[in-house]
Amino acid sequence: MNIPMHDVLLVGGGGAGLRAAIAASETYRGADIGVVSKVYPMRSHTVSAEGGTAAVMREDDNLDLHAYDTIKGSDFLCDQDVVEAFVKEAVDEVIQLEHWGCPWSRDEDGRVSVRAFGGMSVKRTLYAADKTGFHMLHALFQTSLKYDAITRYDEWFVTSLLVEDGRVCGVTALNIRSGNIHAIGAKSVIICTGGAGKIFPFTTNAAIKNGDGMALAYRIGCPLKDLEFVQYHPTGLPGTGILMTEASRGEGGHLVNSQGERYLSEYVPGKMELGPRDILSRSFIHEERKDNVFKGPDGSYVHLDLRHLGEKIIDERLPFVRELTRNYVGIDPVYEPIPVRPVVHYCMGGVHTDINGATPIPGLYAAGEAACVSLNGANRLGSNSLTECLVFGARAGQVAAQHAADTDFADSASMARMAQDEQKRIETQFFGTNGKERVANIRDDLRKTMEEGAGIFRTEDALKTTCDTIRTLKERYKNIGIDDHSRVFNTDLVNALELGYMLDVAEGLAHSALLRRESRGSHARSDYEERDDENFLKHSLAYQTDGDPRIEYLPVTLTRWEPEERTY
Amino acid sequence: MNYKEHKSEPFWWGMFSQGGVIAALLIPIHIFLGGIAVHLGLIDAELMSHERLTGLLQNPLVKLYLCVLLIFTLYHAAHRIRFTLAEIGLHSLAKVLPFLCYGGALVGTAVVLYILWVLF
Amino acid sequence: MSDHKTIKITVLRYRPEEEDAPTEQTYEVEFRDDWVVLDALNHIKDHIDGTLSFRWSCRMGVCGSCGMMVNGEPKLTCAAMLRDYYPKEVRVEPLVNFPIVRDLVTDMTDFMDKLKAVKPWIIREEEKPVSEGEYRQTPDQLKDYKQFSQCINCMLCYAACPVYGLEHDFVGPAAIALGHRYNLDSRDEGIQQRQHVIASKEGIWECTYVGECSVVCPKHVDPAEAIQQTKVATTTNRFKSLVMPWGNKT
Amino acid sequence: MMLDSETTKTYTRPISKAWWLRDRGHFNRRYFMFLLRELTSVFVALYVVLFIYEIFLLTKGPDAHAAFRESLNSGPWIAFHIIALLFALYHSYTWLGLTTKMQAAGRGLVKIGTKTLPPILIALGSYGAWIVATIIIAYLFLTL
Repeated sequence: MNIPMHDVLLVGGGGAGLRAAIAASETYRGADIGVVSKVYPMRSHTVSAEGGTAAVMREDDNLDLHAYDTIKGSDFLCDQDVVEAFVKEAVDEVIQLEHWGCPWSRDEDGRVSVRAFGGMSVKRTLYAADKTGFHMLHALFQTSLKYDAITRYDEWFVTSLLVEDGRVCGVTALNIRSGNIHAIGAKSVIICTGGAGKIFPFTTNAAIKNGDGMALAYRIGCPLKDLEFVQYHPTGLPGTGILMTEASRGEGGHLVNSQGERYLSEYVPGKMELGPRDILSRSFIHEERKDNVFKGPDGSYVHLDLRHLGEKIIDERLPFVRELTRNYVGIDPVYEPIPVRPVVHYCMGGVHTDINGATPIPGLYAAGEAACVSLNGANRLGSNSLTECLVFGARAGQVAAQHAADTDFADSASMARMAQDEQKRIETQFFGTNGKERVANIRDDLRKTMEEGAGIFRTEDALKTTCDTIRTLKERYKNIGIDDHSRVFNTDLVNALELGYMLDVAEGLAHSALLRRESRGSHARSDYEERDDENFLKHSLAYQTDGDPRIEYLPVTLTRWEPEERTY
Repeated sequence: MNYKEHKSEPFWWGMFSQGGVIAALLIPIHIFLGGIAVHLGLIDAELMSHERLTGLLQNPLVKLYLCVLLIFTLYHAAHRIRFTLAEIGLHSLAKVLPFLCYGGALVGTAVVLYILWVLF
Repeated sequence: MSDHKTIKITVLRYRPEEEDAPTEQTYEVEFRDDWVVLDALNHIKDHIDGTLSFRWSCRMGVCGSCGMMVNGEPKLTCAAMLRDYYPKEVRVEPLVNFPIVRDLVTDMTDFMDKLKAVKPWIIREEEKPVSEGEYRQTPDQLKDYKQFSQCINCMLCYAACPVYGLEHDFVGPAAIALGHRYNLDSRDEGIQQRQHVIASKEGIWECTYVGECSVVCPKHVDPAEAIQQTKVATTTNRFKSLVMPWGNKT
Repeated sequence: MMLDSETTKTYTRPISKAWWLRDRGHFNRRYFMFLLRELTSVFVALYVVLFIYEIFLLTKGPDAHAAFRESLNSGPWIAFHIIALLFALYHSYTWLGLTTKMQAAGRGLVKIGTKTLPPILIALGSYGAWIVATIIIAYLFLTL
């Protein structure tokens, strides 16, 4: 059997994956890059990012200021060396993207424009109207087409990482179209599969974000770091979770409760609507408890009011917000306030990597939301994530390519055997049995328990219940039955495999949250309301075991900024 | 797929497009005057008599006008008919149609020039 | 809100391992007032029939995955409200003009090849080093191409285009619009390198300006306009170079 | 990249020859109007050929031309001219509409400095030109 081999193999073709692929192919001549993606790359979730990309571009700004905002935003749980590297390289990365054709919005003098964003002390968010992620992804994807060294496997779904002698040597992947499982050999594998927002019921995340890559790494013994930190975006549409970009607040929109008050004056008087996302999301819950919210079929909500901005500003800077509200809730923000509520938006945690995107497993790298480089700590600042994809995508791509240059391919015969074993495993597990459990039911139950135990506010009891429920869901998963037993484009099978990934990530997340007995950033424990630097100024690392995950801790890297109280 | 810039299409399309403008601006009034108004008695039949028309055609500006009107609209029609025929089912003849249609327009051009500048 | 309404959804099915041609299947779906066609398909997949295959992802009209024919019109199913069809039944089919892989999933490799052919990336004679900063581009220069950069590659325009239906070699609306987007970008110098594809027989000259691509485009890209603009520009240049062969060849 | 062995059987629904009337079960009015628009060219061509033929007859002397004129003065020919006129008007309407739309587009041909003219002015311009041309031709024909 002929096995395709690549120096560097990307799992995931979104913002981080494509940036890494380009970086890898530019690292040395002759590098052969593969990109495996379960969807066509331009469908990746980067496409949905709206607000912008942070980088220090103006005279009133400097690197230390960006670093400080990021560190404070993270509630001091980020690694400060990572942040320093990040803010420095961010500038070149956004300019590089400009050179690759990204249609950044511009000032009259032709320079790229910057806008205000939550938690940022000056205007430093570059944007392309309110479709920043869309334009970035398409610019990256279209640019990647010119690199002949990049081979794409569109709509191939990775089912496992291949390990030999303790190092990652490739993947097995299901070609969704044909239904065949193949081994793809690689000297370095970079995971760029994005987050896992879909383990929660209400999320801005696309259907494809099920924590695939996190689980792949977890399963071969790689720890997942800081998983308990899940960011709620304060302004999602109730029900669908469609994101109303933070830029709508950056451009001057107001959050108003059912009493007609701008209630944030009570919680973040200094920043109001431009406070960080975790605080704004918690403010909503406080208002909900005071019964100061509106009630609708999809739960309670408050109003995002843009009316005072006027039609011209809305059309110029927030056209997508208007398009989305008109098409999906039949509301025109020029004339009516938009109903919004906090919805799951981003996983700060992910595959544990160092500052270069390297994991503890040789040959395995990660970047983007799937990774936890420890840039975002306990809470990510809006508009840092797209930049993170660029900076750490590029870093991971370069380092992975260098690693590949010094490494040999593993034996292809043994890889072929592993692929055959994988095909057998999947056929037995999903086609061989007459399981009674439906994918959708387990998935719904998982989401429900995640919301109940690991939502905006968490407690010991609720988290314990969630951990127990996940354990029973994993048992039920063993008895899963799928309707579709055909091979060609079997999305039922893909969904079942994804559910397996979701359960693994959820398990790591809930246990990490259970053991973090403090409140920090997005992780708010009602039973431990204070931040506890003495015991918890450290990263959690979740390792998969046969039973419950093992949680270890790793110190936070501090350079120049001492932890202080986080107020806005 | 090996793509090649097509060198003659811009010429045909340019003629089509100029002809389209001319036809849009001028053809309706001509049809109305010569084909309808005169028969419905809205204008004097003498206006279309042999004597008057040949008289008009003595004027080189009129000849020039008719050249432009007739020749460009021929290319306009030829181009559209070529594509329409392909679109309504003669797709298999797509290679032959340009020769037939533009050939017709070329013949028409020669005829118009011959009548207007040789016979008159 | 509480009264439950049921809508009939007829879906075109194609299972290549079992059958040689597509068949139809009708499902009855109880739906909520704010559901879109895609929600109904997901409901079918999750609770009625897991064998139904289709693509989707963002559910907010920007990833471009869920384009299908809804009652004969190419639509993003995430933006097609069920209540707009109710009480009539809804027919969902895969996008026409493309080979069907399975059920509502079509083969889009043809487009991927064409997209690459138009070189949709910035081409410069000399690359500016990143250290020298950004290219200056005024808001007016941005406006010149912005509209054509909004394409989400959803393929609705190809499904709407009878010319593509008849002649699969046609480069097609989205790919030409994207090539045009770069040609109009003040940072780009690659117009000559795209011309042999865009101004080929299979490129702009195949188009007869049916205009349906622009009608169905969910992002108002207006590919028909891109093609017309290119025809005019190419023709003008051709005539110029015929009249003034010594002239500046741009 | 696609491994050759990985391509699967597909099904392509053929496009109907009468797609502009009804394709794959659906009627699309805009396709039908498009075909009518394209059909205008047939009537333009027929009219132009007739026009050329008349000029040719003028060279054959008054009798030949008078006989031709007489035959045009009949129900079927008048009907033909009325239909041709309707198609020609539809051509004018669609053609000028499309050129208007094109000039009004983002990078229109009508630009003053960096500003594009408002579409309504461009529309007035093209339809105005049509009316002016029509009046001039009618005036010249009636008075020369």
